[in-house]
Amino acid sequence: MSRLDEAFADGPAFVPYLALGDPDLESSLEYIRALDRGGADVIELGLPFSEPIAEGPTIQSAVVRSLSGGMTPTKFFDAVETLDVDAPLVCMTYYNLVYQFGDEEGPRPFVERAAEVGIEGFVVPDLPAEEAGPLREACDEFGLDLIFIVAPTTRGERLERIMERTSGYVYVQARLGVTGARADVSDQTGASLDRLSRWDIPKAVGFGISSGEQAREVVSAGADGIIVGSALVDIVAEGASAGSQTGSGDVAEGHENGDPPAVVADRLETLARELKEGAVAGATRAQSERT
Amino acid sequence: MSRLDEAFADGPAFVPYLALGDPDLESSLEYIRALDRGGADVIELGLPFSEPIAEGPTIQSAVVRSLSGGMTPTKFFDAVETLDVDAPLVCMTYYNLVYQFGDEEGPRPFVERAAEVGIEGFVVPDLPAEEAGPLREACDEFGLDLIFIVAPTTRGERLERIMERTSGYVYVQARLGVTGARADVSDQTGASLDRLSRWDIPKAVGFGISSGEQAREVVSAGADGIIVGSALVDIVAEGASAGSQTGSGDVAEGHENGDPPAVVADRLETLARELKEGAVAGATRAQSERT
Amino acid sequence: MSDAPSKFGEYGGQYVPEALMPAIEELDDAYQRYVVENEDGFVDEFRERLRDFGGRPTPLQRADRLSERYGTDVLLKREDLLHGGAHKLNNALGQVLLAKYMGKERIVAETGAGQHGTATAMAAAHLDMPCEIYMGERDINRQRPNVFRMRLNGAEVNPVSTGRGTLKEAISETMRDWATTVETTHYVIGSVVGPHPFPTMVREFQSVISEEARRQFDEQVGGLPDSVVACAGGGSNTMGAFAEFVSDDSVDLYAVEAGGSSLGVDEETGVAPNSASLSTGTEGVLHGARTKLLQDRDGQIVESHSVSSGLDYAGVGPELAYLVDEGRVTPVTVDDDAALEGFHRLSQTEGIIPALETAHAVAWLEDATPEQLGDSVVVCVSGRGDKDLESVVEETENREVPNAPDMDVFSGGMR
Amino acid sequence: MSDAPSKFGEYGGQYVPEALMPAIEELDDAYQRYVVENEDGFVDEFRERLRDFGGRPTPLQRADRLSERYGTDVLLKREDLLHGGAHKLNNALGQVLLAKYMGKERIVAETGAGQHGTATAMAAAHLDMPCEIYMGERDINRQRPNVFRMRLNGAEVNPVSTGRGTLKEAISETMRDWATTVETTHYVIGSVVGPHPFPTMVREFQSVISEEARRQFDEQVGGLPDSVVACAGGGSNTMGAFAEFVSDDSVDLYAVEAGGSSLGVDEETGVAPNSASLSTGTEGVLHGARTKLLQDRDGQIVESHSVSSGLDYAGVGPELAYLVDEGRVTPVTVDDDAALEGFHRLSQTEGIIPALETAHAVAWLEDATPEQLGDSVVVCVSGRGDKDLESVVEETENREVPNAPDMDVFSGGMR
Ligand SMILES: Cc1ncc(COP(=O)(O)O)c(C=O)c1O
Ligand SMILES: Cc1ncc(COP(=O)(O)O)c(C=O)c1O
Repeated sequence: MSRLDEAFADGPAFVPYLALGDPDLESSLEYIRALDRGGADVIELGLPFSEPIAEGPTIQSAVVRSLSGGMTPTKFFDAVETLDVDAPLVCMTYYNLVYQFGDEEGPRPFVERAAEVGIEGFVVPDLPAEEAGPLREACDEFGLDLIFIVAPTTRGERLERIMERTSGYVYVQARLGVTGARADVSDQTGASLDRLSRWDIPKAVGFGISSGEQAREVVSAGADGIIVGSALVDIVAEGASAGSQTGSGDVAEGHENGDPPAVVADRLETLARELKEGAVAGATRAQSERT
Repeated sequence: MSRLDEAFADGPAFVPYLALGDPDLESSLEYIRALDRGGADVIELGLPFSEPIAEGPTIQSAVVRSLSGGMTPTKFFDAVETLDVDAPLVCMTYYNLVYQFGDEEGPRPFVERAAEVGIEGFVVPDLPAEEAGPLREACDEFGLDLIFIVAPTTRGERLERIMERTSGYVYVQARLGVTGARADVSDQTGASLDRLSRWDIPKAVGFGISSGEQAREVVSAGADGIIVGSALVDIVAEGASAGSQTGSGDVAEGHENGDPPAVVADRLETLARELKEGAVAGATRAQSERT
Repeated sequence: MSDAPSKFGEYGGQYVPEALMPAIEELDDAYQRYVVENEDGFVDEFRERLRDFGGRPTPLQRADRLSERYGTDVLLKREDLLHGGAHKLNNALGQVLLAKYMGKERIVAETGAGQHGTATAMAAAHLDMPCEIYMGERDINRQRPNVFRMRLNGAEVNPVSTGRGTLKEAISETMRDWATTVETTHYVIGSVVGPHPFPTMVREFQSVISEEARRQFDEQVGGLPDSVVACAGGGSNTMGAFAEFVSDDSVDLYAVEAGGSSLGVDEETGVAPNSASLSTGTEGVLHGARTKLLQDRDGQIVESHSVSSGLDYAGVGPELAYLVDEGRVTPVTVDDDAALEGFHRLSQTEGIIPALETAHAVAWLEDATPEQLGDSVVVCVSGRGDKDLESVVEETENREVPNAPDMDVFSGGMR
Repeated sequence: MSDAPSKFGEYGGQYVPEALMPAIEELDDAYQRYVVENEDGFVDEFRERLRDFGGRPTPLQRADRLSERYGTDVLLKREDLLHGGAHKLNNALGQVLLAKYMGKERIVAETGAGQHGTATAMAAAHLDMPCEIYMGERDINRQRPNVFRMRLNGAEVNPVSTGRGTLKEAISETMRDWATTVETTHYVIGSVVGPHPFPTMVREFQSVISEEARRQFDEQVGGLPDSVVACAGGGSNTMGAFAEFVSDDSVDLYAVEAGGSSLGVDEETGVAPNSASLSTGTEGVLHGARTKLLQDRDGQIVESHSVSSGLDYAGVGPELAYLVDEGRVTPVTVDDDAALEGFHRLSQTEGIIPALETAHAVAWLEDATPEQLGDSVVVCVSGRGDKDLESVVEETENREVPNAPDMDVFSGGMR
């Protein structure tokens, strides 16, 4: 059992996402610690890629902020190395960055370095199961998990193949489309979870969860965990641009122009708690319904 | 013998052209009287047409001035009716105006009215000999002349046909192209006149004559008369715009903004005399050379 | 190709200054030898270049949704796909090639909206002939992209500042140039107008349109269409689309003129707010030919008007005037508003953005009765609308065009 | 049409979010059935519409003066005459029609300069499919006429404001839309890029170019050409022009990339002042496929640059990358200045104003050795230059282009 499976062992897991380096490295490290304090069971750290084709506007903007702040894979790993949090860390990025890293051809150097800095696994949204062989191998070599995404449209053989290859947990995409906070939780979630019930790997549901109430619903529909990205990134974005709204009109770069990072961190921690509590409440209900 | 042939009887004829109504009716009548005083043997009066395809920029502008002053065929005839000059008058215009005049189809009403007001003949530059039947007939009926143009390129059968049909005189185009004052007299003139020598109708040479010296050359090359348009129209145009150059910048309309018509008339008379004298001088030389 | 009488009934003829007569006689002779009799293989070379350089044959396309709308087979003859974007090249290429066969060294042409000028400049570049285009100053300012295209093809563009600085003046100016340089120069006239042999020659060069359409219709549908519709400015796409059907009595021919903002002539100002010379004009002589034209009582040519600059001409080809008098061709009109609607209709329903000239032909389908169209109608799509985008944005904004798309993407106009 | 392996050597594949996988599997299946096996007569209808709506076949024209200049037979494959003015319609029409056969109800597409967007909008209007086009805000402002054309054809144009607001961002945004609406929507990708089956499918739709050219060459000249030259952005006109010659070893294939202002990548700023991914790029994954691309050491995609917006893309089709590695296709580059010269050269000597993309292919003839070209070369004229007039005026003014015409007619710019 990896540290990721373990994170799902004591009840529903809360899995927050933030892009590292958004809006600047120092602040984002503070935010990650806030999420950790707020009850994160696993933290997904985005390593920004210039063409984030699977992301909605919110995370896309986070990626742009981080990149224009100078984030690179090397800086990402260096920063993670210094990071001292309880929750296990997952790196979420795109395959080209994984593939290009280091001098050797293929994903091995990237995984090696990730392992070195204490990363436990990867989510690579543009890497389909069919092309994942080399990365899977490297992960196995260094004892890391490779988490795959299952969409509402994934059925039959494809589903089998993915479920065979995923480890740590499976990322259950709650709806079609891209990442982004929504007001409602899709009906598709229940159906997706039903389809997955015969595999006993943890099922973490993401895409569109933004409140404790939604977290509760998703977990009571059978999820083992909730993944929350855009709702948290929104807080970072608002904090980063708060200064510029009354200020010069330029988009804020770093916290000089925004709310103090400590204030933003508090907001993140508050929402994290709400989400975690929602998830736990959902589990209680799911438990009671089952009995 | 028509009044036009007669005009060539006593030595070389001076045939000036002005557009009636340029820059306004009253002034242009005064200018015509000045040309008459200056020794004109025949006067060609332009009746302006909106598409003067055979004219160069100088006469074109005269036509535009006259038209924007409100000149029409009816006004043209009315004005000619009041005009009291010694020289016989030829109306120069385009066929569409001849054709459309009056209620009856065809050129007859136009010719009838022209005859009434004392016009002796026509030059219609866009009416080729082939299409001139109806106009020729009407002219014959009312005893008017129809003058055709011969170009440097007119040869053979075409030349025969034209020379058969022309009456009064033949308009010998000195060079290819359109009307306009030039510094030199074309070599083509001599050749053209040679080609025409076996017809004994008067040969009036036009296109580009602007000075007494040129008039002398042309006549000494064998012409029976000289036709001068653009050089005279230039004086009218300068007179009309003289005021506007120091004034508001608008193009002058009528003499209010230009030199007084009397001054312009004097200039015209002066140039007319020079041209007439040049022509006469040329004839003397031609005479002496022949003997 | 057929022999050339110089008149069509009373229309046509050669009303030009004597200096030009030898040139048009020479041209008439060359036309007879090269074009009619295929001397030196002129016709073969012309056809080959039309194919390889011009892109002929152009398709005859069934317009599915228009067919449904009008309950008749609507077939589009796609001259918009010809090189340069309009039927104009058929004629320009023919004349420039003829000039070459005649040993001429230089090409002049007039242009209004710039379509004939660009076609001539392209043909001249293709055949390596120096080329000068006369264009009114006002038109130069309204049609910069076309001016630029001519310059790119190596042609000189001579601004004409006399008068209003539009097409009429440009024609007069080109005639003047020609009158001066006639021995070395050929004047490529842009429509079935001007002195004989131009109307006949231009019609012959353009008749490839109906020659193809007739064959294509027979292959694709069978038999003959019941009607043919084409817009008419000078009338070259019109005569081109009609020529091979004229002797088929069962085929009705409709020439769609620009109705502008209203029919009729304002005698006071000398302006006609339309270009409907076939429908409302009277007989007269203009630019070398007797034809129907827009004139005042005295015979002065009035200013025509149309939202489509290629139809904005006070005269029309003499042969077309004749066919109208004979009852063979029916003239109809479409006003500016309806033409814009036609423009948007074809763009939206068929994915073809037509020239504003063409839009008149398309728009008339809306007015035509089922009897007029019959079971199948061929519409000549004389050109594409790329050249008209700017005008359409402007004109669509200035009026209520019910089927125009919302133009909110363009906060600040076209650029 | 041929069967579809999902890879070309190591290149290609399907690097897309899981949500899209079912859609591309469905597409792959539809491609196999309709396009490869002609189920329901898809291929017949496609061919017929290409002919009647698109204007195929396009000519293969001998360029007399270029042939003289280079001492070899230069033959131009005239895709500029295709409806819409570029080869793009071959693909757009194929894909929109396929979407219709698949029962999709809606079309989305990305566009950079607007060429693919206009082609897609035209095809969608023609086939009565609702259509939305994603386009970077910056591109919208630079390419207003094309935006307007799309709107005229009834398409929505959705501005993309993320990032630099150009093609890369528009592709990402369209993928996002597709990921959300995949059940009812087909994404019409604009070149031989993206996940399998797009590169294969787009190449198949475009291979009509070389299919015709091969036959026309044989008919007009005899045998096979010695070389084929095409510009390469994504590489769709390139693969279209090469496809039917790939197995003819005697035919040399040259892909001309945009050399921009200089080759190489500025790692510091993440900018490549060129778009030469075949010539200078390295292997990586972009927009769903493994291919050659312009990236920094970390694998971040850099900004490409070219005077021609249609070549301005950091990636290239995977099949082309493979053929380059195999030595079958030779990549070469032409810089901005030389491309502008090529633009003016073709305009002046042949009367064809090419797209700036095409101008790269034409310009390379100047650099090629006689051995490279051989006795006959087919050049793909991928599109016409009407869309580029504004840029050319600007760019010609900004540099010394020795063969540019004097632009003094334009006192105050293009308008
Ligand atoms: C596309 C198009 N159609 C029609 C015309 C009208 O000319 P014609 O009546 O000679 O065909 C023009 C003239 O510029 C044109 O550009
Ligand atoms: C005319 C033309 N040629 C070439 C290209 C480049 O695309 P591709 O390399 O896919 O042919 C474009 C793209 O817009 C284009 O418009």
